[in-house]
Amino acid sequence: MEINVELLLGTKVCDIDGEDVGRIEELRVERDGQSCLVEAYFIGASAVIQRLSAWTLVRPIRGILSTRRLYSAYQVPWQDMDLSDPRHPRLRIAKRDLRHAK
Amino acid sequence: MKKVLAITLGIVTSVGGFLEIGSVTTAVQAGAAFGYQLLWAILLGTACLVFLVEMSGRFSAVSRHTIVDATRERFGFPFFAIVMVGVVLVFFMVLVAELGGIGLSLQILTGIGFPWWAVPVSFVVWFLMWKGTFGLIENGASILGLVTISFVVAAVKLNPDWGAAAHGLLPGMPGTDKAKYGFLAVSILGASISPHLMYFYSSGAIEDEWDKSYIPVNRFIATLGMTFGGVLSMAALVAAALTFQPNGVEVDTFEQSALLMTTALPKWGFFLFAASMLFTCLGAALETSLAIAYFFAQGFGWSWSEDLTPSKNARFCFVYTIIILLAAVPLLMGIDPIKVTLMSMALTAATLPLAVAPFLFLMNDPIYLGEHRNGWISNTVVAITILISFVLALIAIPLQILGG
Amino acid sequence: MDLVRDVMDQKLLDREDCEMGRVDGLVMEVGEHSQPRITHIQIGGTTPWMRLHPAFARLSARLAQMWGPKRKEPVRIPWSRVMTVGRDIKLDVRVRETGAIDWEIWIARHIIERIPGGGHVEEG
Amino acid sequence: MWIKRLLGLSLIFATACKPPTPAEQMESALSWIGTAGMAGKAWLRHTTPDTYTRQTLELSHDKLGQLADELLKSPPPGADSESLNSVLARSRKRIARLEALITAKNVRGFARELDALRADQRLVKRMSDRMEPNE
Repeated sequence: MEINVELLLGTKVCDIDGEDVGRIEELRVERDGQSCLVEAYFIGASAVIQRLSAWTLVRPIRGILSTRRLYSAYQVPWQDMDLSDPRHPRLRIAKRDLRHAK
Repeated sequence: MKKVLAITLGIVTSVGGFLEIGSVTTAVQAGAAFGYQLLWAILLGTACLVFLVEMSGRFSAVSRHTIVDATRERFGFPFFAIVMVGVVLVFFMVLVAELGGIGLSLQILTGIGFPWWAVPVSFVVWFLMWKGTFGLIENGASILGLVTISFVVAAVKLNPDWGAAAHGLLPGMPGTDKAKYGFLAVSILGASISPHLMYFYSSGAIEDEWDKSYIPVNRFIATLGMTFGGVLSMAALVAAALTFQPNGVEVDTFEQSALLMTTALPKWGFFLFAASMLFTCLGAALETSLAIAYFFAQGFGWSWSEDLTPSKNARFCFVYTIIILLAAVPLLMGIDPIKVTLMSMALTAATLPLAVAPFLFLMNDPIYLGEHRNGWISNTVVAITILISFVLALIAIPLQILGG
Repeated sequence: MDLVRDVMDQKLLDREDCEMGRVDGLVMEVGEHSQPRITHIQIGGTTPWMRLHPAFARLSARLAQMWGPKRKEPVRIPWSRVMTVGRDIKLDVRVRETGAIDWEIWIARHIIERIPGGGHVEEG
Repeated sequence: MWIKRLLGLSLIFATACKPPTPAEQMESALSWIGTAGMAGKAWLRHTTPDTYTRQTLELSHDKLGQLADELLKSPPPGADSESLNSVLARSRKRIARLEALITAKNVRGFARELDALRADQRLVKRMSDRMEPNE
């Protein structure tokens, strides 16, 4: 099945229990010779910071952004993402089992 | 040698982008109505501009990308589209105002009304873009623009009270007419911090093939060029304060502004003013049309360069051709260029956050700039400029709605 | 490599460093159990407008039918043609063969060349 | 809180668009008489083209006419509206005559008329200053 990546960005993701996880903001890919494989999806607000390459800007004011929520991103390996309905992506696991991105 | 000549980019940016119908009109109005009291607004606008222009140049020299390129690349197409709508609309109005300024200068020189000049003037501007190279536009406009030094000569000859002028560099509140004072302050800032200038300068650095070795040159050019524009604009304000205030004249029209230097330089004052406005508005018209064409071409990834023959970058040339053609229409219908000018400045102020906010991100981007990222001083200045521009936007938008 | 930061919206250059436009969209192939992979880069047409709103995409499609080179689908470049991803993205193609600059050529032929001094686009 | 203050501030600026008060109209009238005076003075020094000077005088003449009409409808409080109207009408006539004198190239007549206009300007200025405290 073909999916347009640009339209996938910003769509909300639910976990296996239907709980809201966040929005897809970035895709980590690996170039392997001629092909380009998707390794992981990044979900959450600070994935946007990563995408804007704005860490140097945000790091000094890290203290102010004390709320963990604003400051966190989940890294979802490709195996854990179910994109069979691209408009409503679902995780194959529960939110509590997700790994925080560094 | 090439680096020495690079100064012309600074001067053309300054003459065409800073000193144009908008800043002269507001400076003269401010001087006539409030004496030296609004000098601080020009100083503040110039200071912000020096930093923003320096950043635009540094960004291009280091990353080999323009600010527009990077805005699209970092923020994606949807955000870019929003900026595009706002910015292109405002630039278009500025272009109408500049073409009108050329028309008005020719009107006071010949007595033939400005609507008659709309078509010939637009044609000349288009032709210069069509046939000319970037270097020609750059050098031509900066040399012709030097005529504006007459503003400084006029101001000095009128023996200003330097102490009072220095006092005007600090913001204060006037006793009466607070509303008009505020409106003029907003317009002066809108006229000074004009985004088309940063886009133009950033593209110019690519056209002139700057690299990292230009960083010190760029700093020098941005500071000198924009200060040059700021000083000229302050001189216009001072001359207006000393010429119009004693006669009780409030300047509302171009015909009145034309009397700016007739007292200080009796013999040539009138013609120097007309020539100054003619050349600076011509420079600004070229700069604004180029800025619009650059904006589209860079945002959509078309080939662009003012130096290639038109068929080599057809879409780029097509954009400025259409824009210049459209800009002649309101003038043909006789819409007062001064009204367009005042409106475009308030709108510039209103759209400023859109144009300046990306700077904060781009100038701190390690991928584009590496070790040449902004330091805390530059970041503070950008943050303050964004803050000022938000306040300006909040003030300017209701003003527009209520038809001020 | 981060797809959105490093690839999406970057400028595309062909073998001879001619501008081809920007990465307006990326096509991903997702299987039931296989690892998803990026198959194509999409340029122009309705692609960028779709990112704003489907209504803009419909509008741009309708306008493109009335005027211009009348190309129906956005240009697709297979990912295997990507040579380098860096400051810009370099592709192992010739721009004229891809259709990415159909508009550029159309405007050059129909408008710019007809104005004196516009020059000529060389064939090929 | 600061948003409220900002909105208040912008409202103050927005009131810049309200119809001008009679005092402001007086200032505008003075401004246009002053403009005609400056344009005339510059012409006397042979430094401005005839057409420009005529056009500027005509503009001042028209603007002054509009202002005089409005001041007649709503006269400024504390001013002698009859003498105000007569001095404004006289200034307008003088400006019109200046225009004609340019066409006739009558420099001496022009200088005399210009002096008279300046005297009228001082008169209007005095009237305007006198009504200031009532504002």
